[in-house]
Amino acid sequence: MSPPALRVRDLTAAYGPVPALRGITLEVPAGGVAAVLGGNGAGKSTLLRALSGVLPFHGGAVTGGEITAGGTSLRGLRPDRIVAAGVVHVPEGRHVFARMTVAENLRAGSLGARDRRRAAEARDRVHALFPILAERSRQPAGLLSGGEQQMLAIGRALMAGPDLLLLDEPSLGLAPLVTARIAGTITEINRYGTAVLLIEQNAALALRLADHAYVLETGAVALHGTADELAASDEVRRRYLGVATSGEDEEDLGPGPAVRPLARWAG
Amino acid sequence: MAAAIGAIGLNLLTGVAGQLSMGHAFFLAVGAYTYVWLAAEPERAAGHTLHGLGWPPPLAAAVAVAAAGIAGGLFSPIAGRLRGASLGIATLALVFLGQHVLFRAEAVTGGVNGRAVPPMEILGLRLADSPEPPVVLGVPFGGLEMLWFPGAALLALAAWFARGVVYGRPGRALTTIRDHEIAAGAMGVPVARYRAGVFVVSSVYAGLAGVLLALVFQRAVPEYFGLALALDYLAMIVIGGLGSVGGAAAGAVFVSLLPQLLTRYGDAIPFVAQPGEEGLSPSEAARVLYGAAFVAVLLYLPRGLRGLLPRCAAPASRARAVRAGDAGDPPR
Amino acid sequence: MSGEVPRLEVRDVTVRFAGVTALDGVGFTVEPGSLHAVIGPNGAGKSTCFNVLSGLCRPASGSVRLGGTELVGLPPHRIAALGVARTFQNIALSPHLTAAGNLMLARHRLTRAGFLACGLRLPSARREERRHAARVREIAEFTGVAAHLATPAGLLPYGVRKRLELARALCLEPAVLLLDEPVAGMNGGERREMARTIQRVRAGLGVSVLLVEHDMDLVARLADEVTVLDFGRRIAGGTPEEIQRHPDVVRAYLGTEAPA
Amino acid sequence: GGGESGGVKTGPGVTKDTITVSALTDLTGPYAALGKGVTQAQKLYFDQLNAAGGVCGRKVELLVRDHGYDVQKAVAAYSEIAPRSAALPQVIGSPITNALRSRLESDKLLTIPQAWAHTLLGSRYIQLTGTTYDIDMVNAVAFLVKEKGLKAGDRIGHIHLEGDYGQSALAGSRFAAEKSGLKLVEQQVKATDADMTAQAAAFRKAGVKAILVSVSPKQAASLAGVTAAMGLKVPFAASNSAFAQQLLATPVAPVLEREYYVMTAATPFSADVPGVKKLAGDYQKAFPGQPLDSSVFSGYTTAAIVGEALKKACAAKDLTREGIVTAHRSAKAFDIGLGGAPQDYSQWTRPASRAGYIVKPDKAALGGTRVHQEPAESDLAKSYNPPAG
Amino acid sequence: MTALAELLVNGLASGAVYALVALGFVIVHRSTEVINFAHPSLLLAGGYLVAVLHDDIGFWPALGAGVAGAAALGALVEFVVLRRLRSGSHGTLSIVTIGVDIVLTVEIARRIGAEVLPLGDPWGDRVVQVGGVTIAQARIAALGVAVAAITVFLLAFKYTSWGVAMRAAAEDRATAALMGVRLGRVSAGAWAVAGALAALAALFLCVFPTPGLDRATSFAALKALPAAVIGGVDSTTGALAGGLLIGVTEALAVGYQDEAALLRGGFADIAPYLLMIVVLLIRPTGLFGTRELARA
Ligand SMILES: Nc1ncnc2c1ncn2[C@@H]1O[C@H](COP(=O)(O)OP(=O)(O)OP(=O)(O)O)[C@@H](O)[C@H]1O
Ligand SMILES: Nc1ncnc2c1ncn2[C@@H]1O[C@H](COP(=O)(O)OP(=O)(O)OP(=O)(O)O)[C@@H](O)[C@H]1O
Ligand SMILES: [Mg+2]
Ligand SMILES: [Mg+2]
Repeated sequence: MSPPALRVRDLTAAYGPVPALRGITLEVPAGGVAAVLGGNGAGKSTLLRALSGVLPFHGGAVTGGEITAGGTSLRGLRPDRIVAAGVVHVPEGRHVFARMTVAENLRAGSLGARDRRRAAEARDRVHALFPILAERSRQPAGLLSGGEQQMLAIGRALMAGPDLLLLDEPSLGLAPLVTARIAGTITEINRYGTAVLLIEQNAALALRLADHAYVLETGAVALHGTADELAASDEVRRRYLGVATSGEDEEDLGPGPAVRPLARWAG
Repeated sequence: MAAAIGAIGLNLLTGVAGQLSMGHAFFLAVGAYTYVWLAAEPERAAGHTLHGLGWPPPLAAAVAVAAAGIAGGLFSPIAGRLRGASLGIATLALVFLGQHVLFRAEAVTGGVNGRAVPPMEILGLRLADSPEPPVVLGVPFGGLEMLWFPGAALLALAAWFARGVVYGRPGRALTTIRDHEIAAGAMGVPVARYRAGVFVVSSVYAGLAGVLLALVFQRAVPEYFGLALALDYLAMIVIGGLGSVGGAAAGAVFVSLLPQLLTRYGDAIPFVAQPGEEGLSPSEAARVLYGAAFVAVLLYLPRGLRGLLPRCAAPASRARAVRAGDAGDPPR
Repeated sequence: MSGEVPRLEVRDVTVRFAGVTALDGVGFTVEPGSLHAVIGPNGAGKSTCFNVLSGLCRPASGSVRLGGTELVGLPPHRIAALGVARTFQNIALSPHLTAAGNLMLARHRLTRAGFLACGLRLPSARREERRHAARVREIAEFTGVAAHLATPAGLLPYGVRKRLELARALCLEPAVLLLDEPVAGMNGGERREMARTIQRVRAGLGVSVLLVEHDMDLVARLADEVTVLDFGRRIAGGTPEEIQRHPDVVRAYLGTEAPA
Repeated sequence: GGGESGGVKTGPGVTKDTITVSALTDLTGPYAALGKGVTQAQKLYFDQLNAAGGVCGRKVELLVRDHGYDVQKAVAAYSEIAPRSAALPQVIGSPITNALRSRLESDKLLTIPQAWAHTLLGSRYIQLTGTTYDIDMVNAVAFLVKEKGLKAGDRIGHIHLEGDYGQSALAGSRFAAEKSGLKLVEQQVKATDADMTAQAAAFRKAGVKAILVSVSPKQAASLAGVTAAMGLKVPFAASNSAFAQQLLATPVAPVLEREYYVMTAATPFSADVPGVKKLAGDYQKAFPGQPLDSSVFSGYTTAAIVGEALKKACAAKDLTREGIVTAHRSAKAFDIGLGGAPQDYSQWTRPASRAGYIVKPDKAALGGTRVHQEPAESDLAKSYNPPAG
Repeated sequence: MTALAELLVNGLASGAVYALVALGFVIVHRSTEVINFAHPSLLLAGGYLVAVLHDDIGFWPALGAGVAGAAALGALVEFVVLRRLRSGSHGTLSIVTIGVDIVLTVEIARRIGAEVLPLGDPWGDRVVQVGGVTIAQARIAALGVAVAAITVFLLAFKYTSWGVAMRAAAEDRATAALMGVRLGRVSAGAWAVAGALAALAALFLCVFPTPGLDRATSFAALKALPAAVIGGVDSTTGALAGGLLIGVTEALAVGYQDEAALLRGGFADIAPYLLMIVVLLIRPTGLFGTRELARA
């Protein structure tokens, strides 16, 4: 059997003195899809930053543990070496190169590709996936709408032809139709052998796409199992799927935890 | 010290509001020369007549500071419109144009040679070198030394004022304009007005610094108020730490004192050739050390000298902006 | 107080950028105190519509009236002063200011202290600062960001920053609240939490809310009325139920996922 | 303070065994070349003086401070060294001298600036050596009229730097042009300008018959090169600061050797004057490989002026600052055997001399110039009185 | 009429040299968003190398060595200083270059000493006469080189991977790193190119009509700053346009200072800056600069 696409052991990381990851262990099987769920601030984005080596850009550092991808150790490598090893990360919040055109953004995506000859092919695939990017190819990326930028960010990552794709909230700000299309894309590239580590707030979607899932809480893995197991768990259903459990009224969302109501300001 | 005041003003503009100004030298000059012109008696020197109004020095100083503010105000149509680097470069033009005018306006500035600065007189006390200085504790206590006290008081006042601005309502507005102009507008901040406003405030600081500098140097020379000076001020705030009041003062001390110290003790730098020999002369060595110190400070203290002052660490002091914010650490 | 919230009327607004017509004769009305959702595919012009409302973008033609006041042509800060507050799709907080500082910024129009007053720390300025800090704290507690007040906004996780944006908009004491994808980047539980907060805002403050969101469940739960945009044009409008069944909307936006 | 030791009254800068004199020089700024030559020559002079027993049984020590041509730095350096100095045999830069003027006067320090703007005249404590720039230009116009056939009604160009140097030269050329009925075409340039094409084109357009040059050596070379290339063949008459030996290594050397005349009070090293020959030999021995140019001459003579003043003051048993100045001002026809016209130091509102050499660049000559005309005072210069500052 | 033509032509010719210098500023700014205050010292270094080598190895090899040497120096500065400043903001980096400039300038100026060093170029003081207008051959070469260099960079920035990587890194380092861009190499490359361009610019600054290289040559670099700005600091075409514009403005101001009283007294020196203010008022990002993109 081929080695897993990604194996993380006891990974710890911190922003300065503040720990952000406390001993994460997880695995993405070769050609598989794993999902990471977790609330705001759980450390999901930090995890991906640690994997792709950009944590130092955010003032953080990996402080312990091992990361191997397809047999090579990634820990301590520079981001460009990690990309060269076939691991590509789509950061949270788009980060398109606003002053470059859409076409140039895609081109930037293929800079780290190991096989540049296939760039044209990859571009055609991206254009087929998101026709708007072909239409707007000469427009500065910064002028695209939020969702269009998200499409560009994903398309840009696909240009590199990665072995392992790290996706941080790909559906952020995308219309339902497009979200569905992205789900399709993930399944498709997965079929051609690209493994995916998926962070997704749309837990229903994530659990549908993934084989395995991990739930992070304050920088540590709180739960893990197959996607189906987790989808069935009450805890996950309530907290991450947002499904109302018994006792809560579907219609008006119920009273929720006690919060002092806000009154108009008198001053 | 005078430099510190100027640096604080520039830091309000560049560090807090993100408006790069390379034209600070111009406003220093406006302050310095307005003071000289108002306070000096008319005289003849170096072949031409120098005008002067002979006002009492304190009044002249106050008006000079105001004049610098007005000059800043006149520039505000530009200051309000441009931002960041473009503004920096537009103000750069101000330096060159300003210098041109200074060189030409010989009747006021003394042209290339500059002109003497009338000493400050407060309550009959002359703050200038006199032939018979009173000696205190064995140190001749000239007027120049006495200038220290009002100077230090002004600096303290300027720093206190600046902190109030930075951590108060205008400071927040300026920071947001720097970080996200669009959001600032949408949150109700009149962006152009604030840009212009902070430009005026920083010009006032520069004007005050100009007056003090003139008093310290006892002579104002147009050549001095050039690009190098403007860059020095930028260096001060960057070395001190952008956006920090204390940092600006520290940076100012660093930038203005280091070359003097190095020149003075240049002979003591090891491995330096004596004049006439091949190799680095003391003054060259001093220059090199100065340049290297620049680089070294920024290499090892990425946040500037402010990084040395734990008390002023940015998040901590910023948090003080709102006392209500002492909710303790967020859960991580 | 809710009686004072004026009606917001958008009429025939057209916005063109080089080569793109982002809005094409769009019009709708937000009744006082109601929650009006704007939905549509990516690039349909929803955010552009918000930009027109908040004065960041000047339409080629059309009018926006808030009560008796025409908003088109006013600069953003004047519109904010009329009580129109917004959040941004791509978070637009000042990363170096603390969360508290970001919230205090939104009090700008409600406070007076200028350079002089703050520099000299006049008693009036300090009193004002204290009073408003208390209210900011109240709003922060209400929106669930109180724990983060002392942290520079740039260091907060995405979801918290989204909530901070909402809190900031509330700090403006708005009459009309424009929310651009407020629950993006939140998981199911957090979304419910956010939805609850929005409902409470309406109930407590009686403000009108204009909401852009791709989460149809949320829209269906919260909205009184929905306007659908596609390619800059208004293709449908009505109650959430009507919209979800509207064939054009299903085709252009919801896809097959929509309940049939 | 002051004191008395061994019957000699002393003042600041004079101790039992040393007399300190100071140089405010430019070793890192635009006039570094000048500063270096002057400073080394002064070192040479004082070393020789000390080797010969010093003054009043004391060694004379030269304290050097570099200001990089920055007035404010110079003022700071002055504040540091002034209390320790008995005289200033070197101050480079007329803006700097001007800036220090009132302090020099109140400190009563004998000062010899390495600048020759007439605006520096008029102070008992400041001694300009030789001719001033305006005198040079007056002599230059006289020379052009006499030898190069310029007539009333002709146009004559004057390219000058902004600042004291250029302004002073301009005062002379304006006076002389008016007296001679010439029409002056002025072009002002800035120290940082390097390419004189536009100025040359303007001169050609104006149809000038000769060009006066009061800019930096490099600018002068550019001008000479461009005018030659444009086919504008006219004589140049230059201020002493508008030529440097180093130019003879550049492609414009032939042009300079052909039609370039430099007005200077400094004796060229190729002149047949024994004192100068000895100085050349001594200097090359002390600083082998260093260029031998007018900065060396100027440095050495100015040091000598101070040296002589000290000796005289010693003889008068008064080494106070005032004593030194008085001693210096007693020289009516100063001449230490280094060529040139004798200098009158007894009055300070007029230049010490109105006669200067006219020299021509010459690659083969020691120091790069040879004498074209011995020092002579033109009639025009006699009738000229610089407005004292 | 010839007079005007001559002024224009000469203005364009000296503008070409400004353009070359400005291009150096622009390249570094475009690829790292740093205002490179060390450019003057790179310029001095490149010129110095050519000056000392041309006697021994001939002009063209010396020029090659000068360009290579200045490029290496640029890369070295990047490697030794700027790279260690990873976290630094663009502003900090710009200030650091001031320090670098001080150190380098002192050292090179010391080596140059009081000399005026000819560069031994093949053009000498030859001029071309076109219809009564005289132009130095060296200036024609400068114009050619400037246009060529600018075309090359324009194309390189737009169409090569290097250019794309450069711009990506300038805009967002972290994200560029995620694309596999080797940040160190990219910025070292930009500095090397800036160094090479500085050496070329030095060549044309020091050949006829100027007599040679001396320690003040670097001041001329300052004149190119308004050129870079007028054109737009991020535009290579702008550098050319700005340079030419400044050259012409200056030539006209000098040429007509006798006719118009306004132009007298060194007006030519500030004309570029006045022009710059006017341009900035009309177009805050310069003639060819990309407008600041902003959308909420
Ligand atoms: N640059 C930073 N410096 C310091 N602390 C940070 C930084 N970025 C994130 N953190 C902290 O690290 C913790 C984890 O943040 P992270 O962004 O990984 O969360 P997340 O799970 O991705 O949340 P979200 O779902 O909102 O995106 C948070 O407490 C956050 O405040
Ligand atoms: N400043 C601008 N210049 C040029 N085109 C723009 C500009 N702003 C928006 N556009 C274009 O207008 C269209 C509408 O953009 P808008 O941001 O309003 O979409 P949206 O409905 O908010 O989409 P999303 O759901 O993806 O956020 C998009 O195609 C976008 O590319
Ligand atoms: Mg995240
Ligand atoms: Mg949008």
